[in-house]
This record gives sequence, C-alpha cells and structure tokens, in this order.
Amino acid sequence: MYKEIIKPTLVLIIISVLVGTLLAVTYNVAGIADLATAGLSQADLEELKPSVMPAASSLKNAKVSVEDGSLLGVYADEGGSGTAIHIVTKGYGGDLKILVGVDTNGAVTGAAVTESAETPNLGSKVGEPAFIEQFVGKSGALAVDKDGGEIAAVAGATISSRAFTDGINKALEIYEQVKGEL
Amino acid sequence: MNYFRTFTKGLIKENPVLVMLLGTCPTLAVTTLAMNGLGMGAATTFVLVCSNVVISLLKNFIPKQVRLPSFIVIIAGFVTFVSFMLRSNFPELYEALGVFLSLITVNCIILGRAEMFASKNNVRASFLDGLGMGLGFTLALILIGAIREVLGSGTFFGLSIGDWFQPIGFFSSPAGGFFVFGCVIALVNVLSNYKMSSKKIGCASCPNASACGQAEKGEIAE
Amino acid sequence: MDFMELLGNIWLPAVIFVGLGLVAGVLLSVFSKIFAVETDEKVEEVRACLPGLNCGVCGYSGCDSYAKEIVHHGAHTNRCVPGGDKTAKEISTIMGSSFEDVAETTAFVKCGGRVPEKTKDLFEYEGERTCAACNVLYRGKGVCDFACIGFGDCARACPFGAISIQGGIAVVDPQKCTGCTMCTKACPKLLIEMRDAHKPVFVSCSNREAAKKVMAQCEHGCIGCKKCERTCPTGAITVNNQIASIDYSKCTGCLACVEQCPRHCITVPGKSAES
Amino acid sequence: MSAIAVIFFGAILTDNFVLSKFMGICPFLGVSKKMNSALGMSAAVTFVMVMASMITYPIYTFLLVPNELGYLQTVVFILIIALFVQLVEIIIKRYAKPLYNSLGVYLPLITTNCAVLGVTILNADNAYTFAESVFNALGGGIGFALALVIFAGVRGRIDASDLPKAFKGIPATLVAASIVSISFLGFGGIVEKIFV
Repeated sequence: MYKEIIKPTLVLIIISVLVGTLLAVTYNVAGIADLATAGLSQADLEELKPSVMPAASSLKNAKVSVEDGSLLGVYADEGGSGTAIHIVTKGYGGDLKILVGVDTNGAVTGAAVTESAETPNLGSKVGEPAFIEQFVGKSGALAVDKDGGEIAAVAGATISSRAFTDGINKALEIYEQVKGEL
Repeated sequence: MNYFRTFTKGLIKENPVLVMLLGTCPTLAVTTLAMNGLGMGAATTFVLVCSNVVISLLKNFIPKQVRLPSFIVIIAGFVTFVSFMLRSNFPELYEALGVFLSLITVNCIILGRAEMFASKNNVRASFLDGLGMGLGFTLALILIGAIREVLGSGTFFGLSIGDWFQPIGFFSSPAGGFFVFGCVIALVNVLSNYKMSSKKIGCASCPNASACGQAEKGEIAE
Repeated sequence: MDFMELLGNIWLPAVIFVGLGLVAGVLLSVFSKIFAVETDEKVEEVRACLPGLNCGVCGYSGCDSYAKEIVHHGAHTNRCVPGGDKTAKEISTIMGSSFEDVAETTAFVKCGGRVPEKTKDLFEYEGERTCAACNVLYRGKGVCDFACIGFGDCARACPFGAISIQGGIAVVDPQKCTGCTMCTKACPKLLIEMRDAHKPVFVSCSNREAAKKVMAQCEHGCIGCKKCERTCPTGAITVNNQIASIDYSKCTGCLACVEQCPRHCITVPGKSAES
Repeated sequence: MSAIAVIFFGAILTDNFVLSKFMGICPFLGVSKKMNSALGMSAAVTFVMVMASMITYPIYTFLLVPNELGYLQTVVFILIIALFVQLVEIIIKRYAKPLYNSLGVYLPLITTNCAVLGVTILNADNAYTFAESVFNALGGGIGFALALVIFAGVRGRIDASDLPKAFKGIPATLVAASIVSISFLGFGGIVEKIFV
C-alpha cells in the first residue's frame, strides 16, 4: 500500500510545492509583479512622445476605472495638453498595439505603433509617419477611402490600414469615456 | 564515461536540431532574427543544464508512477525562472520570444535528455551533456536565424547589410522558416556525406522512448 | 518587502501546489493500481519469442492472437515460419509441449530477365519509382508483360532485407529470407512465391506466351519445351499453359532438370543461371 | 457568435497551429509518414487539446487570475496536461486494448507536443471565454489534423519521387511544408470578412 500509493504522492507533492514556493519567492522578491503591470515603461513613453504628442511635457500612467478588452493603458500629460491611450486591435498578421495621442477637445495629436505582427515592409507601413499624419487633427469616426472615409489606405495593405483606423476610433471612443476621470 | 565526448557529441555528431530533429518548434518560430535565436538558445541551454543536473540528482527518489509529471514540474519551474530573468533584464527579447519562452518546457530536447540521459547518468555527465546539447541547439538556431534575418530583413544581428539589397519578405514568414530549415538539413546531409541522415526518426530519438511501453515497436512512430 | 508580507504572498501558491500534487499523485498511483492490466504471464512470454511481424503466415491475425491461441487453445507451436525452429523450440519449452519441426520456406522470384543482358525495356519510364505505379502503365516497362519491374516494392516490404535489386530484377537471398511472405503481398505482378527451404531449385520465369513470342522478348524465358518434364525422375516438374512449375512435395532436389533446360531458366539460388 | 466562428476557423486555416504558429512540429515531422498513424495521432491530439482547455480554463480564471498568480500558469498547465495524458493512457490501456494499440503510442508523445500546452497558454493570454477557448482548441486540433493528413499524402508522393540525394527524406518534407504553409497564408483576409 505504502510503496504504490503514498510514496509517489508524497514525492510529487514535495517536488511541486518546492518548485511552486521557490517561484513565488523569486517572483515577489525580485519584484517582477510591478514590472508586469506597468505596460509601457517610462523610457518607452519618452521615446514615443514626439510622434504621439509633441506638445506634451511628460506622460504619466493614469489609473482609470474603464474596463475594455482592447485598452492596455492610459497616460495623461502633466502639462494638461491631452492624453495618450494605448489600445490593441486585430491586424492582418495578429495583434496591432497603437499608442494614440488625443488633445483636450478630442482630436488626434499623433500615434505610434508599439507592437505589430503585420507582414514586413507591406502591412508594417501603417507605422510610418506618411500614413499616420493623415489622422492628426481629426476626430469622430474615421474610415479608409475604400469604406468611404478620407484616410488613404497603404497600397496593398487594406486590412492593416483598416485595422489601424479602427484602432484610432477605439482610442477616441475610450477617451470620451475616460475624459471625466482625468 | 568519456566526459569530453559526452560534451562534444551534442555539438555536431548528435546535434539535437540538425541531426536528431528535436526541438523543431522553437527552431522555426523564433529564428526570424539571429538575436532571437541566440536568446532562445541561451534560455534553453540554461534550463537544459539545470534540469539535467537536478533530475540526475533526484533520479533515485522519484518512483515510476510519477516520473513524467515530476520531471515536467522541475523543467517548468526552471523555465518560469528564466522567464522572470528575461522579463526584468531583457524585456524586448522577452517580447520577441513570446509564448515560445514558456513552450521551452515541452521542448523535445529537454524532456528527451532528461529521460534518456539524465535519469540514467551521474550529475557530472548530465551537466556536460546538457551543456553540449544546449550549445548545439544554440548554434543551429543562430545559423538558421542568421540566414533568415539576412535574407528576410536585410540585417545581420540588427546591423543593416547596406540598402543595395531588397529584403525578401518570404524568409521572415513561417513558410520561409520551413524552407530554410529544410535546406540547412540538406546541407548537413551533404557535409556529413549521408552518414547522419540514415538515422531513422522512429522511436530512437523520441524523448519518451524509455517511458513508453511501445518503444520497441519502432515502426509505428516511423 | 518584509518577511510577513512575503509569507502573505507565498502561502497561496504553496497551498495550490500541495493540492495539485496531492490530486496528481493520488490519481496516478490509484489509477495505475486499479486499472492495472492483468496480463497473462504465459501469453506475454510466448509473445516475447515471436518476431512480432504480424505477417499472418501462422494463419492467425498476428503474433498477439497467435500467442493467445497457443496458450489458451493449444495451437501448434510450429506455425511461425519466420521464427523458424528457434522460436518453435522456445515456445514448446515454455508450453512444455513436444517440439515439432517447422516447415521452413523461402521466397523466390519467378523472373530472371536481367536488363539489358537478357531482355530490354519497351519505353523509358520517368514516373514514380514504385513497381505498383509502373505496373499500372501498360503492365510495366519491360518488353515481356510478366517481367519483374525492379523498383523494389518487395525489397522495401521485406523486414529482413533479404531482397536486393540486381540487374534491374529482384533477387532473394536464401540465408536472410525467413519465409514471412510479406514480399509476396507487396509485388504487384505476383512474381514471388514460397518454396521448401531445403530444396534449392526454382523456375525463374512466369512468361505464358507462345515459344516464338518468348524467344523474341527474352533470352531467359521458358518456352514450354517440356524437356525438364521428361528428365525429372519423380515427375515433380510439369509444364502447364506454357510455363514449367515445380511441385516441391515430389521434388528430391536432384537438379537433373537444371542441366536439361535449354533456356537455363531453372535456377539454383546463389549460382547464376548459366552455370 | 461571430467571434467564436472567427476563432474556430482562424485556428483551422489562417493561424493553423502547425503551419503558421509553428506549434507541434516534432510529432508533425515524426508521425506523418503513414496515413493511419497520421489520423490516429491527430485524433489523440484534438481530444487532449479540447479536454486540456476545458480543465485549465476554470483553474486559470477562478484560481490564478483573482490572486494575481498568472506567473504560475506554465507550471500548473503542464502538470495538468501531463497528469491528464497519463490517466487517459492508463484507462485506454485497461478498457480499450485495440484502441490503445493503435493510438496508445501517441499519448506520451502528446505531453511534449507544443500545440497542447500552446493552446492553453494562448487561451489564457488572449483572455478567451470558456466557449472561445474550447472552440480555439477544437479548431487547433482540426487544423493539426488537416495539416497532418495533407502532409501524409504529400509525403507519400515525395518518398516515391526522384529527388537529389541530399534532399531525400526530411529536407524534401520541409520544403513541401513551406509550400503548403504558403497556401495556408492565402486564407489570411478571408476569415475575418466572412463572419464580421
């Protein structure tokens, strides 16, 4: 009885508990916890600021109550010139994460792609300034020229361009909900 | 126990990727950039060496019924530990490897070496074997990663090789991965003038051969 | 991160893993005890001496069922031809029954039409390198419709590597062949048959065309002249519908027919057709 | 409803686990020689993927996430999968001997199959609901089966065809896999548009 049941169970329990607690210790001691939820680190924000919100002084992580599957983070500008909203949308090759700058009256100040799985030098062209500049100053629901909107899609990458535009609309939508709490 | 041969056999003669064809999932997935190949190789080597050592230490205490789960928990523990280290020190590598970092646990090489080698040999041999296999894996990954990066995005370890070259998108796509891997193995066949490729893929190189009752029926898994 | 707070964060994972380890350990050990498969030791033992080819020569649907039949229903222990006398002896010692000699057989190929010495191809074949595929195309590439195509389907099917392709046709090595008949099933032109292993003579042709046509197609083909039939002391070799065939129960292995045959298509394995 | 359909067909066609996500290549190369072993393997993989997703979903959402223990997901998931596979193997060996003979050899292979652990981790990372996780696993399993069966056929032809000596065997298979994977890329834009 002992040999066949108790010993194996005991050994497996000891091993899993040891591994589990060691991991838990390293996780808490090394403070990985706060690293994980930070989303965009301060360094990333500084780097993206020029293309997202040139006028802003410095972007700080702001906690908001809005819960949305595609919302990754909200970063308010201390100078009060606007907010940057970090969203994820479904691109052609996979997730497409965009940081969108919105000024106080809800118009786009700029945007930057933080993570993309689009096909290299085709879908990924949506991240280039030439395409993004079309959104600056605009607000409300935007659409690609193929869908009757005024945004000129990147040649041959309609799906990526449509995904990027949906992302911008999503960010503007969230801004409306979040505006009160900033 | 010739320790030197244990170490070197993993590098060329029994290279886990190019000869035994184990661990092909990460080999194809993360080698879009040579740097990713290096990162994945290093992480896998670390996990492989540590798990080999720990498993060869515990091999007499683990009863037969719970052998596989215990090995896997130890390996998964090391993989999670490595993912902590990467997440804090090399965030962009952590992003690049993505889900494949935690898939190292089911990497056929690690469980294979644990079952076939570590659970039968002493700590020193297991350590060397893990190191050899890990380095062999890393070399293969860097080789394939470099080829795909140069052809696919015109850079080598991030340094552009000049704008005269128009990068071919095919090579950084999944299909390119299969293609480059196939050509590299064909090259290995030629270089080793066909000695290596005679090794059947059957049960011999399967990580679970020792634990699986059907192992002697080689041809089923052929 | 003082010690108490650390403890606060750690007790939960520890409890989770105790739970998981407990559930896993108990389930695994209890399952492997309750659901242990009661294997009949004797069947396992007999099964271990069988080669495991599942070739079906013994008349049962594979080695597992043959082992069961031997243990439970007392089937003959000498049915396994590939295993030969060695296996039969081992099984009879396990079963305690008397050892019966195994009627060992060997395969042979009923074609000796080497290309280009004896016969030639009708067309250049560029398709898939398997006999099955080539046979579909005008019954093979050879001038003679009955000829062996030589792409080695039988060689691939043979678990013992006893068949090799020499001069474009399949040749069986009697030492390696254990009589498991896997090759007879693999050959699309049904050219491979079994003979008594102790009688080293066989007709290496299966061309049933009239003599004049055979002469045109292959220098090695049997023209049905019946010389062999007349010289055979025991009447073992007979010619029916233009092709000679040997009845191995009558054949004494005297090889008288080999010298008589003008076409040298009655072959002794190991020696080439001419000698 | 349409989200589930997109996930389900996506897992079969566009982001097929083998041909575009690169998960489960080891058994894919090792087993797809004969059609019946390919079918046996993919049936076993699909079954384990679906069951694993069903078991890991509640544990992840009700046990790990509320207590911020997401980092333990790898260890917990793989322990559950290994346990589940071994239990299934014991039960099949006891009650369905013929099934065990044809399918049994693949069960231990499944624990080291990247696709099985991969699907559970993807379900967790993408925060799929229970239905989405199960359909993702089912789609993944069928996609795996599809790729494996297509491949068993292609491989049969490759072994018989006349190749340069260096490319015989695995290299030719990989080049063929690359071509098949290109064809699967073709499904890219379709799936999203059909159901949206």
